[in-house]
Amino acid sequence: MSLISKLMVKPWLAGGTVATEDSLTEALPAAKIGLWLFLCTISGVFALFMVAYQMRIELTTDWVPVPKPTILWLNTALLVLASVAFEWTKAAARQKKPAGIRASLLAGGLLTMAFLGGQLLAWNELVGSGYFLAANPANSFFYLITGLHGLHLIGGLFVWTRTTWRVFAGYEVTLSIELCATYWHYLLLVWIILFGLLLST
Amino acid sequence: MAYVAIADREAELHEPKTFIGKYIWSQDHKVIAIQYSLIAIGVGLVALVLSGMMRLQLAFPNEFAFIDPHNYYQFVTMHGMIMVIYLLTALFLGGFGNYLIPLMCGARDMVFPYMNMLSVWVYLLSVIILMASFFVPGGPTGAGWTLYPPQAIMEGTPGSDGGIVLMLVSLVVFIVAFTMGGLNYVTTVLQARCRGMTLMRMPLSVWGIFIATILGLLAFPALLVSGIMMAFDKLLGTSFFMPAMISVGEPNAYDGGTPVLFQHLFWFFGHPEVYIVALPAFGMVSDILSAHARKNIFGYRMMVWAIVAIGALSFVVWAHHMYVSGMNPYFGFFFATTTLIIAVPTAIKVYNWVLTLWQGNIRLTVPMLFAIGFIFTFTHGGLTGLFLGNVAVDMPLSDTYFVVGHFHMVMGVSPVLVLMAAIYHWYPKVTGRMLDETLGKLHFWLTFLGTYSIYLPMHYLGFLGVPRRYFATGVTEFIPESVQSVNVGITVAALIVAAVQVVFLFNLFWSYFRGKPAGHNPWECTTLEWQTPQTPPVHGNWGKELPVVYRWAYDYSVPGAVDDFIPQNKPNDETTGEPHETGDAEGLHS
Amino acid sequence: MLIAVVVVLLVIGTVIFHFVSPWWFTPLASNWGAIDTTINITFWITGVVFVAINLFLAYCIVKFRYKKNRRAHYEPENRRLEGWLTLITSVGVAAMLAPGLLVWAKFVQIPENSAAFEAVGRQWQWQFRFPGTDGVFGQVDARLINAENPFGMQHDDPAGQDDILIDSNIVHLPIGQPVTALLRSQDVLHNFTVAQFRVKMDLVPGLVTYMWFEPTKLGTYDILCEELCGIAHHAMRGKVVVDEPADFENWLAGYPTYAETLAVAAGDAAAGQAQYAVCAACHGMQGEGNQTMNAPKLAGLNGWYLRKQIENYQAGIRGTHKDDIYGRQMQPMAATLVTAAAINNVIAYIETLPDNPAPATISGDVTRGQRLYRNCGACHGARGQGVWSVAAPRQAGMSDWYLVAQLKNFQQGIRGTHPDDGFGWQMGLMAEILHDDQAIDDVVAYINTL
Amino acid sequence: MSTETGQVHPISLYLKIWGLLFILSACSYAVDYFDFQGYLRWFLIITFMWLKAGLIVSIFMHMAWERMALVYAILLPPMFLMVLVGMMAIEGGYTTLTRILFFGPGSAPIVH
Ligand code: HEA
Ligand code: HEA
Ligand code: HEC
Ligand code: CUA
Ligand SMILES: [Cu+2]
Repeated sequence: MSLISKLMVKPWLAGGTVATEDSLTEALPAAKIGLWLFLCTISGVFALFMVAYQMRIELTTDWVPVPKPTILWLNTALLVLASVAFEWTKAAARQKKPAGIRASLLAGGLLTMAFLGGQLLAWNELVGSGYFLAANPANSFFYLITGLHGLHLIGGLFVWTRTTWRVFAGYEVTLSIELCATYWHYLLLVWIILFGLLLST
Repeated sequence: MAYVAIADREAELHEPKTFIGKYIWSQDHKVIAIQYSLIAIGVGLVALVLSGMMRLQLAFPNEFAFIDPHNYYQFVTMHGMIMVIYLLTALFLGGFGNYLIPLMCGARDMVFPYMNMLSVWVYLLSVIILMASFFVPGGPTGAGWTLYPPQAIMEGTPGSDGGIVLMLVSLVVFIVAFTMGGLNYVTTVLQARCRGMTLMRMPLSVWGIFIATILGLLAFPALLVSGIMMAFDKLLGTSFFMPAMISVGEPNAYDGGTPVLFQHLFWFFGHPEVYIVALPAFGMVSDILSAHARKNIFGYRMMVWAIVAIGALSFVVWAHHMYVSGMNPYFGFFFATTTLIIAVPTAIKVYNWVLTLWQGNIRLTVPMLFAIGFIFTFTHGGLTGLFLGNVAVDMPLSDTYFVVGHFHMVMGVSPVLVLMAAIYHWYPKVTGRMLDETLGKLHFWLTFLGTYSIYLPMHYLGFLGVPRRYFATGVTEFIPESVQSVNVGITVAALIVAAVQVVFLFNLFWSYFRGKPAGHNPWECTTLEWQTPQTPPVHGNWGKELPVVYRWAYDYSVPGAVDDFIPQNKPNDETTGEPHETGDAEGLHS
Repeated sequence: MLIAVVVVLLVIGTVIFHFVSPWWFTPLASNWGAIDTTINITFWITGVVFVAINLFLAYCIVKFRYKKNRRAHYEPENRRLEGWLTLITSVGVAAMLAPGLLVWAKFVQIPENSAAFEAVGRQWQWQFRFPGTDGVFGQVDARLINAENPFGMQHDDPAGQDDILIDSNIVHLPIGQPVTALLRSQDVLHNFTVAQFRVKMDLVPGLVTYMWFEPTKLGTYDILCEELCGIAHHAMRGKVVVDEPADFENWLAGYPTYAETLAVAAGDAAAGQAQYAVCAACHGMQGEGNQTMNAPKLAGLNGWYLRKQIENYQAGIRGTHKDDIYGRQMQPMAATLVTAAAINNVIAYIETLPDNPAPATISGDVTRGQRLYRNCGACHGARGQGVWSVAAPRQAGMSDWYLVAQLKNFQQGIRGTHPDDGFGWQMGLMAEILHDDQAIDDVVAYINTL
Repeated sequence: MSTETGQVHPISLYLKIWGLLFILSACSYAVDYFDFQGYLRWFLIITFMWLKAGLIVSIFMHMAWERMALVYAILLPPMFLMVLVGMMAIEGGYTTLTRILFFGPGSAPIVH
């Protein structure tokens, strides 16, 4: 039943029966719905930054594009690998292979930290060559957007820490792992879009 | 039915043992609702006092030594911001959303109780940060609740140092709190409804809160983004919104940005925000009208569609706040059109409220009085909105007291009347006691008549051209002396209305101990929250078994039924095919 | 029951109030009658809806009030009725929207024959610029703005040389000529509103906005700023005088072009010394002021402020009020400086005088004064140093008894109320926040500590 | 109407999608390479961006296997955002125009 036809139901007609309808989100556990909603919300945040970016670039006299440190490519690769690692963890969890879970989960987290470290290096490199935050709107946006993306990953790492701890303590964590994987894929996607945007301007 | 299983996860219900677990770090949605409400009402009273101070200055300019332009603008700003965000948004969604969603959907609790608990404490934190700004050097920000840069972060505006920063921080924290709560409300509605509670059987209150929360989740990011960028401009010297300009005669380092971008982002949030406070009110008032008129809500499906349509449309009307802001003037055509279109679904709601009363059997209880008051004030305020929405008409009226009159009529009193109606209506469920009726009527009459006499004249000041956000009008050649007497009248009314809120608070307090015991369903309502086995409902809401829903929320005065209402969880009699005889929902009150 | 009666009474009351209330649009003075017409259409449509809905509401409340034995009618929905209502509403909405959009279409299109002038706003003053004989405005740059170049003109733009600069809150416009107001802000958002013209628009830094109108009635109208722009938002006022074209030309001719402002020779302090001899009699050889003569300290006062005050005295804007005893003494003295060059010379000389803080003679509650000074500092500077862009003079280290006297003058309308005074009324509005003499003493005592 | 959980998708599907993504990215760069200007440029860049995002969301994040409602929820808000994006592009152009007109060519954008 599509949403539209659901909204067309005349609810007063079925009085006395336990009318059923399949849930809009039947197959998913609540936590997944919650995560999806959250992703919608932060997509709003990132998208609005991009709106601002695009408008600001349109009207500026002083836009000096930031050089994109090569390390960013390496970072991108790291984040892709992290994402793959989480996918791997998911598979391991589905096949109930604890060793696989542990290894890949750790790998995912460490790769993410490496990514964050790499981003810091990129910042460092830019600051070193005189591209300060407030010197130019291009710089401002670069730091702002990468910083925000990094913050979201750090938030993810908190959850990752908890999950890892629970894995090693032997709890059942399949759901958490799936959530992490989704979140990481999402942030990878955001990063690719952001990076593309930064590169193309 | 996947969701039933989720709704029934008793094992996961966190049973509190200690006092602290029960009332402070509680994960029970009802306790959290009450915590939200108390904080919101508390901070709302601050805003109320601030409005009193503003009115004193406007009526008796320069009589009170403690009001000067510096703190007048701070009062205006804090009054507006607190009322809109920290009172109404928090009370409708955090307070009533929390209380009603699980009970009306037949769930044991929100789906993420722990996050729900965090939400209220983070909200408290945001309120504390906001209040702290009263105590930093320079005081809170005085930039207007719209916080337009460059002004908000430049010298010459009160609180342009500490005040604005704390305001932005507080807003960010509020958004975090709201997001934690909001994810809960939406997911609970999607996932935790009890058996038989299809989407179209949900009471309109739930619909209103549900859609409003979705609006919030999508709109608050715009505030977050603009807030973060403004904080960067202020603290780190970036130029997102700041063009080249001077500041108190000296050049500064900004260059290239544009304040119009902030306004677009702000109103992309700001307009949905006004519907965030309006939609729950629309929903709750529908339920109250229907229950007390003993009649089904008229045109239920249209009401649902209208809520959804208003919610969706509210994202494409934002720039009607910017007709005279210097944006590309051709936008005016687009936004005037969308803005007036939004009047159509809203009009349908108004018609259906009145048509619900038509051929009803109206009990003029206190909640009903407030609900009727709402219809009156909302119609008035909505219609003045049509003046402002029509771009050419907005030009002479924008930034005058006409706008102040408009938004107080739709926002400063209509949803507030619904809140009060809702408190009178649901208080018996929350506490098990009725609120005192005589005091309630006193409260209603003074609030209703008082606010109307505050806001009606404001429109006429606006026609005259009296600007808003003016500390004093001084001498102008077109504003006659008589305006001063209007202002005095408004202020007197405002002070009376403010005073009568004390009666209300007294009533809330006194009835908690001395009120008439309410029984489990004093208004004889059909919706699930009135069918709980205990009143007030205990942790977990439903005793051993979750309710099962057999009908929509509005089976009032069904032809052939014995009682004039049939609770949602009441099955038809197996033999006759008719609803059971008694009004009591069996099986639940053993 | 009562509520039904009250609703009816409120409807009747509102309608009566609408028709008898004296608070209504000020008479129109521009070509925008169409806006008023649209408003009237909107009024009729919404008025009918308002009355109809609420009377029906009241009727329902009475007719269907609770009776024990009655059952409400069970009717979940009525598609036909709802359909009709939707249709009627849409028609009503369209009937308001269509004329509104037509008016707006007229507004966004500037007519061919319109003349342009520029209104420049900055915290809390107005300035105006006319394009001069070539009809083209010179380009401007916010980064060039300072006390010598208050408009931020680009020096090398030929189009700007003949621009006429009006550094005053008062502007004149010719009647019957469509004009486009180009609006520019030098700092924060402001708004240009003349209630009688009906149109308004914000001034946005980093952007030039516009609106157009045709003044149709002679007279003087208030310009109000209707976009919150800081602490003195309500004191940011100007005047527009609608003149016969000839009078307008006369008025405009009285103002210098940009090239002329550049050409004025810098003051010669040596020449000024001779002229200062007259002043020294009262203000002291070192410009240190003399309380017994009621002559304030001049040394250290901002040059642009000195010039403006001398010009005000000369033009009879200051020192002509019948209660302004000392100002009336100053007025003939100012008249001795016959030429602009003479004024410049004197100012140049005064600027060379040693600036020693005047002795403090006023005492008061400094903490209270500090709280009050939050308001003053926005214009006069946090250290009371004076800020050219707000035209607010220096206070720190100046004769404190004189500040007190002037504040009282402002409060009593002795100063700042002359109709041609483009700046004084602002201070008049501000002086009102000092509630009593004690408050004046307090704030001046605080100024003494700066 | 229930969907089985934990379904397994053929690797080949993923590979195909990767391929598509590469092609789309190439298109994005082509926009730069051919130096399209103005609204066309933004239109193309954003279209490719959304196509990419759509693919990733639907395949890698399993959206294509989710329920209708979620699809609505994920598609509607971007539409509003697109309105905002479009309006902001126009607004940016308008602002630049007045800047060039009144503040001189020095204010013209020097990039793109
Ligand atoms: C709850 C809050 C709320 C609600 C519901 C509304 C509802 C509406 N508002 Fe309001 N508005 C505000 C809160 C709200 N507003 C606030 C806070 C501000 C000021 C912010 C600030 O600047 O500080 C504001 C400002 C504001 C402006 C900007 C004015 C300016 O600054 O110049 C405009 C302009 O278009 C506007 C329009 C409307 C319209 C068209 C509606 C419509 O939705 C109204 C629809 C309702 C009806 C129309 C009534 C019912 C209909 C009928 C009974 C039938 C009608 C029949 C016919 C027309 C035939 N509002
Ligand atoms: C919900 C929103 C809300 C509410 C309830 C109010 C209530 C009041 N407002 Fe407010 N007001 C705003 C929102 C609101 N306002 C906003 C957004 C602005 C714009 C700010 C800006 O320009 O930046 C504004 C600005 C504003 C101005 C314009 C100032 C200026 O431009 O210079 C004035 C002037 O008279 C004013 C007066 C009042 C008065 C007298 C009351 C009341 O006192 C009216 C009477 C009281 C009630 C109707 C009872 C309400 C009770 C509570 C709020 C407390 C507790 C609740 C419970 C117990 C349930 N307000
Ligand atoms: C909105 C800006 C503004 C604010 C705020 C303001 N002033 Fe002024 N003040 C002015 C201007 C402009 C003048 C010059 C008036 C004139 O040109 O006649 C002035 C003049 C004065 C003078 C006369 C000085 C002289 O040498 O003639 C005194 C004294 C004064 N202000 C004190 C104060 C005090 C005290 C406060 C705070 C309560 C205050 N001002 C706030 C703008 C302001
Ligand atoms: Cu300038 Cu308000
Ligand atoms: Cu709006």
